[in-house]
Amino acid sequence: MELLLWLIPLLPLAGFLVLAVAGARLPKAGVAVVGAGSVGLAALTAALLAALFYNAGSDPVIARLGPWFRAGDLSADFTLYLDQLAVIMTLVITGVGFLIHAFSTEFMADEADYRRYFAYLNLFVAAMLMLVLADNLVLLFLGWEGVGLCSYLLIGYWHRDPANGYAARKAFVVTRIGDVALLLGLFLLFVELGEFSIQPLLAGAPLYFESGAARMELIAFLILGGAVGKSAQLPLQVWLPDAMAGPSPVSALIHAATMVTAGVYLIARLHPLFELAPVAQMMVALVGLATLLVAAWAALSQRDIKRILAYSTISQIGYMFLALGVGAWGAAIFHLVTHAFFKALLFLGAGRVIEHMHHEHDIFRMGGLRRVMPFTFGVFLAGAASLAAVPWLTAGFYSKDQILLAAAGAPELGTLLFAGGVIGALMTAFYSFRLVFTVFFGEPVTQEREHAGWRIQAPLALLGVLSIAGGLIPLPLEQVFPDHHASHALGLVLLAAGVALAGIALAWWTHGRRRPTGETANWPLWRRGLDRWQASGLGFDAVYGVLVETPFNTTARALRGEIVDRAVALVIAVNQGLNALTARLQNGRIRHYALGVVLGVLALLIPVVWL
Amino acid sequence: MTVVFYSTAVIAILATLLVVTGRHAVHALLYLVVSLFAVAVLFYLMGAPFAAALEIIIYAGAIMVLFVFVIMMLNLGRADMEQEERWLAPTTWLGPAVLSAVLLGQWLWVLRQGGGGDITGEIVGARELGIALFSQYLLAVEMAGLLLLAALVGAFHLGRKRREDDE
Amino acid sequence: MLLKIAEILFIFGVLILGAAALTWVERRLLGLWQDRYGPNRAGPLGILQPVADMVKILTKEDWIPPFADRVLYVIAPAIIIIATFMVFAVIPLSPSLGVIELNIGLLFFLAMASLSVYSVVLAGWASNSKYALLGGVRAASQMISYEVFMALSLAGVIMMAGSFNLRTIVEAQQGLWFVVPQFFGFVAFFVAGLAESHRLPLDLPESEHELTAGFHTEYSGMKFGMFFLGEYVGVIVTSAMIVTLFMGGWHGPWLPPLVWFGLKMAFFVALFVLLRAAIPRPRYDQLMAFGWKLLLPLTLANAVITGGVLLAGS
Amino acid sequence: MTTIPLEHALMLAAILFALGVAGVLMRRNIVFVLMSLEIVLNATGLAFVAAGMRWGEPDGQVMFVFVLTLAAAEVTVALALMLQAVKHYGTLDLDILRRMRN
Repeated sequence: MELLLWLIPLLPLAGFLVLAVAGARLPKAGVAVVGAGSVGLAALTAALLAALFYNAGSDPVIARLGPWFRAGDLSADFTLYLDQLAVIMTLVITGVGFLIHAFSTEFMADEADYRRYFAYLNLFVAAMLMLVLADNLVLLFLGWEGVGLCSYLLIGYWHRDPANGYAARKAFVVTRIGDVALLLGLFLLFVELGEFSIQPLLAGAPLYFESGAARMELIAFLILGGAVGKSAQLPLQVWLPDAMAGPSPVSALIHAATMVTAGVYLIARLHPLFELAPVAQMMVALVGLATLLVAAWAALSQRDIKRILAYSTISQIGYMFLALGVGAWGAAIFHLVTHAFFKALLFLGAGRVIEHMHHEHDIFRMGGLRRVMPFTFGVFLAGAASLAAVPWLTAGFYSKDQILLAAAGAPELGTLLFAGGVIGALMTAFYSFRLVFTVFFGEPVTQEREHAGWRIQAPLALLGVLSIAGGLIPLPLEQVFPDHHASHALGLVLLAAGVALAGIALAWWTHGRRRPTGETANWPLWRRGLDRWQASGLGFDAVYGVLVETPFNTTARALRGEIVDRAVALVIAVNQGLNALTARLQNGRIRHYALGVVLGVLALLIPVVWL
Repeated sequence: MTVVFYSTAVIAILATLLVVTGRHAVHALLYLVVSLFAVAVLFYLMGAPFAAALEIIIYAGAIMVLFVFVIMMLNLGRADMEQEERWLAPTTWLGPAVLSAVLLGQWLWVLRQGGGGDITGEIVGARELGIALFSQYLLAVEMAGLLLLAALVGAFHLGRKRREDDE
Repeated sequence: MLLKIAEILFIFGVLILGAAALTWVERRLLGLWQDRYGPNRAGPLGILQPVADMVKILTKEDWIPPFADRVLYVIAPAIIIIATFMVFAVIPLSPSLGVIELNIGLLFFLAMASLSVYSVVLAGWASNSKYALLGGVRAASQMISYEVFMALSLAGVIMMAGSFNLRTIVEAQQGLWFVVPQFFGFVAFFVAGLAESHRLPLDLPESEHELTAGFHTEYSGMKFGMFFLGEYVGVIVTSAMIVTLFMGGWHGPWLPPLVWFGLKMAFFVALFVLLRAAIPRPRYDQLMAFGWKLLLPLTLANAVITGGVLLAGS
Repeated sequence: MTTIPLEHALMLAAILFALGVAGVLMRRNIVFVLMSLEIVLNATGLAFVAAGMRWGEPDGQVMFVFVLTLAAAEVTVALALMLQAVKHYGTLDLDILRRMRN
């Protein structure tokens, strides 16, 4: 089992290496086989391993490969750790990852830089697996930064357009802010507990810290900072909408299914620490609540199909944070899994739509695609229904329901959290079906029929099935998380169900029944302002521009001109003067140089001789 | 041992002197080889047989042969010897000779006091040398390897360029 | 002391006589393999041929070309004689017989081998003639190159015996001759030995077809005789070294050690002669390419693998 | 077995070194300058070995090995350069090679 465990991250890594080293000599088919095959094999291995794991009574598996580095007390090994949580994450990453890879082999077939795409994607999968399987925080951080790097590389995949490069940089810099916080948190943790291995650390923390100790709170806050950056939560959510510059399968894999949920995983993995820090845990819930509301609100008036989904992703991760904050760890992971299914599906579907519309992103220029793209419509509808949490039918309903019930049962602020979650659910249902109605209903704007090969259809169909039925998959997590007693009031369930249906109905009323053109020119001023405020993601970018960028640029500009340069110029002038002086010695007569050396030795020896 | 040591030392000094003042390149080289030989004998006497062997195999056997090889290719003739004669006028060599003499004087002055102890001639062989090289001096060995590689590449480059010029 | 001197004189005498006899043996063997007579006039079976040759060489005019560099011209043949004879000083002929036991015996052999280059190079240069100079240049690069492989091919033997001392090396072969575990080292050493003593087929420095006689074109009389003698002593020395390093030295059943040593050595001497009769001479660039592209990797790999195996076993 | 004072070995090294330095300074012919450099290096090696043997430690010989390496590398490049110089300028005069400066 240890060997199998190591095989899982090493297979995609090997794929990356093969593609990076020998990919240029492979034909496109070969690249596809290596790229998708390596992840496929990893998925098979993961499935086999999961079967063995559950068979063996779900006991954690530890696989040690060798030491990484040791310095004093600090030691980090290449060790993987597999428990119930890691199994689920591994299955999701390799499974969804493989489906997206398979989809990409056909979807990206016209790309010139096919090989680079798959190489990065494979590297990403390897890093993500390293993240979730890491036994110690240093290895986890390696994966954490690895996925960040791949995210950067893939957002900027079409690097000829400077805007994409800008988006990639933005994602990198913003998540880096969170990473610094995380790193500080890890350092602090090490200083306090002298340990990087996760399991001993989690076991030792309750003995070392009292609940609510200030240092513990600080650590939890710093870790939260890292999670917030990676998972695009308030206030670091600004990078994710821009990250849509990458190819759609990348958005599906990295910015929906896996990487952005790494923050959720991190907090779930370190949940004993948060249980020791009630303030920080409450903060998690509040961050989640604020994010889910803000992002849903912003999603309401987006026009770009992928940006809608991006804000939706931020919002859904907000739900997961909400669940984490109220201690419903299992519910958070459950929602993570279902979200991975339906959001990956939606992004892939969106990619299909965009491609079909010849790279048109504006939903108001689409319409009636139901007729020309029946297959895509079908699976997209399944995904959107799951996102909107259509009651009892979809996976999203079950997971979101768990979160809402857990929020309602929270000891503090339960009502507020539940109410916020329900309002968010309403908005979610509304914007997801606003998208569906706008894009797929109404008069067709094109008569071109869709054509899709099995490599596109099969993954989409599979994801569609999972989006609907995924809620029925049992996720045993009882060995990792403590039991959580959520409220099971039927009234609350019905309320949540009703809200989802109401949101869909509302969407039908505003966007299905009649078709808004998306034209805002004749709107009243307040509405236009509101719309623009919403569309800009509630103006976070502008605020950061004023608060951070402008002062930074001003300072930089102030320093660029004079003060420092003068000092530097002085150094240059002095050196030039000295150089002019010494250059005369450089006369090209080697024997003179030798003479200089000998004279120098003589001079040096004089004190020795006379003392 | 003492007698051999001092007589060999004298041979080394004389041979070296002939190298420095020689007019004929190949003869000077052979004197240099003699000098190296003498030093090798000294090494052996001092109890460093491996160093002695290296001195002959590598210094005399390889490096100096390389010199001979190049001089053969240069094909120096009688004209070159006459040129050397002119270049070695007393005005040229007097200054450096005095300078070196001063340098030597300083050293001898320092060494004159003695008290440095004796060389007993106990043998430190290849085994100890190898162990030292590959334990505490491992990094230096790697750097020496790098240096040789650089020299190899450099010499190859210089040699290659010459051939391109011919074409 | 007296015994030692007698021993030295014995070995020295055997060596000279052997080398002289070899001139006859080689020609007889070549005759045999090439289906002709060889020398058969002086004495029974021509056995007195070496004596006749010696008389001829010694009575020839000892002529130094006026354009040559006199000193070096005279020194050059002496170097090869000295260098090759010196090697024999460290070779243990039997458990009791051997001039000197040096703990760096193998290095001494390599040192002497590298010094014999000077003889060829200086002869070529001092003769001041085109053919001789070309022969000298060839000799210099050929021998420097093959010295590398020669030393490297011995690395395995040194590792296995754990010593440079030839007597220790021979004793280490009590059970198993090194030719078995060090087969590639043996092959490389054999070829390198061939090149170092510039025997056919690797006699490019003196190949008579292209360079008349290479570095000793201008030599005659006893000075030529010394080169000639030096070559045969070289053959004997190389054979003796092969026997010592790879073929178990004096080890062997029933017969006394010295006889075993002589028999083995005679076998390799005959092999050298057979090679001369059987194999054509390669081109010069082929010779160098063979060395650097085949022997060098081969010997390096041999050294690395031997070291690895020994480390794993220890 | 009599012994040799370390100073005498070092004095010998100093003498050889001084001779080498004198050679470097007064010769104009590159060949001789290079040979003098070899003398200098060899003298250094002698000093190292002598000092190492004084204490019965291999370190001196280790340094000698490195000196040897250095000499080999130096000679290779120097001789190649010399051949180039002769080809381009037709002389072995070190002072004329000043022209390389520009």
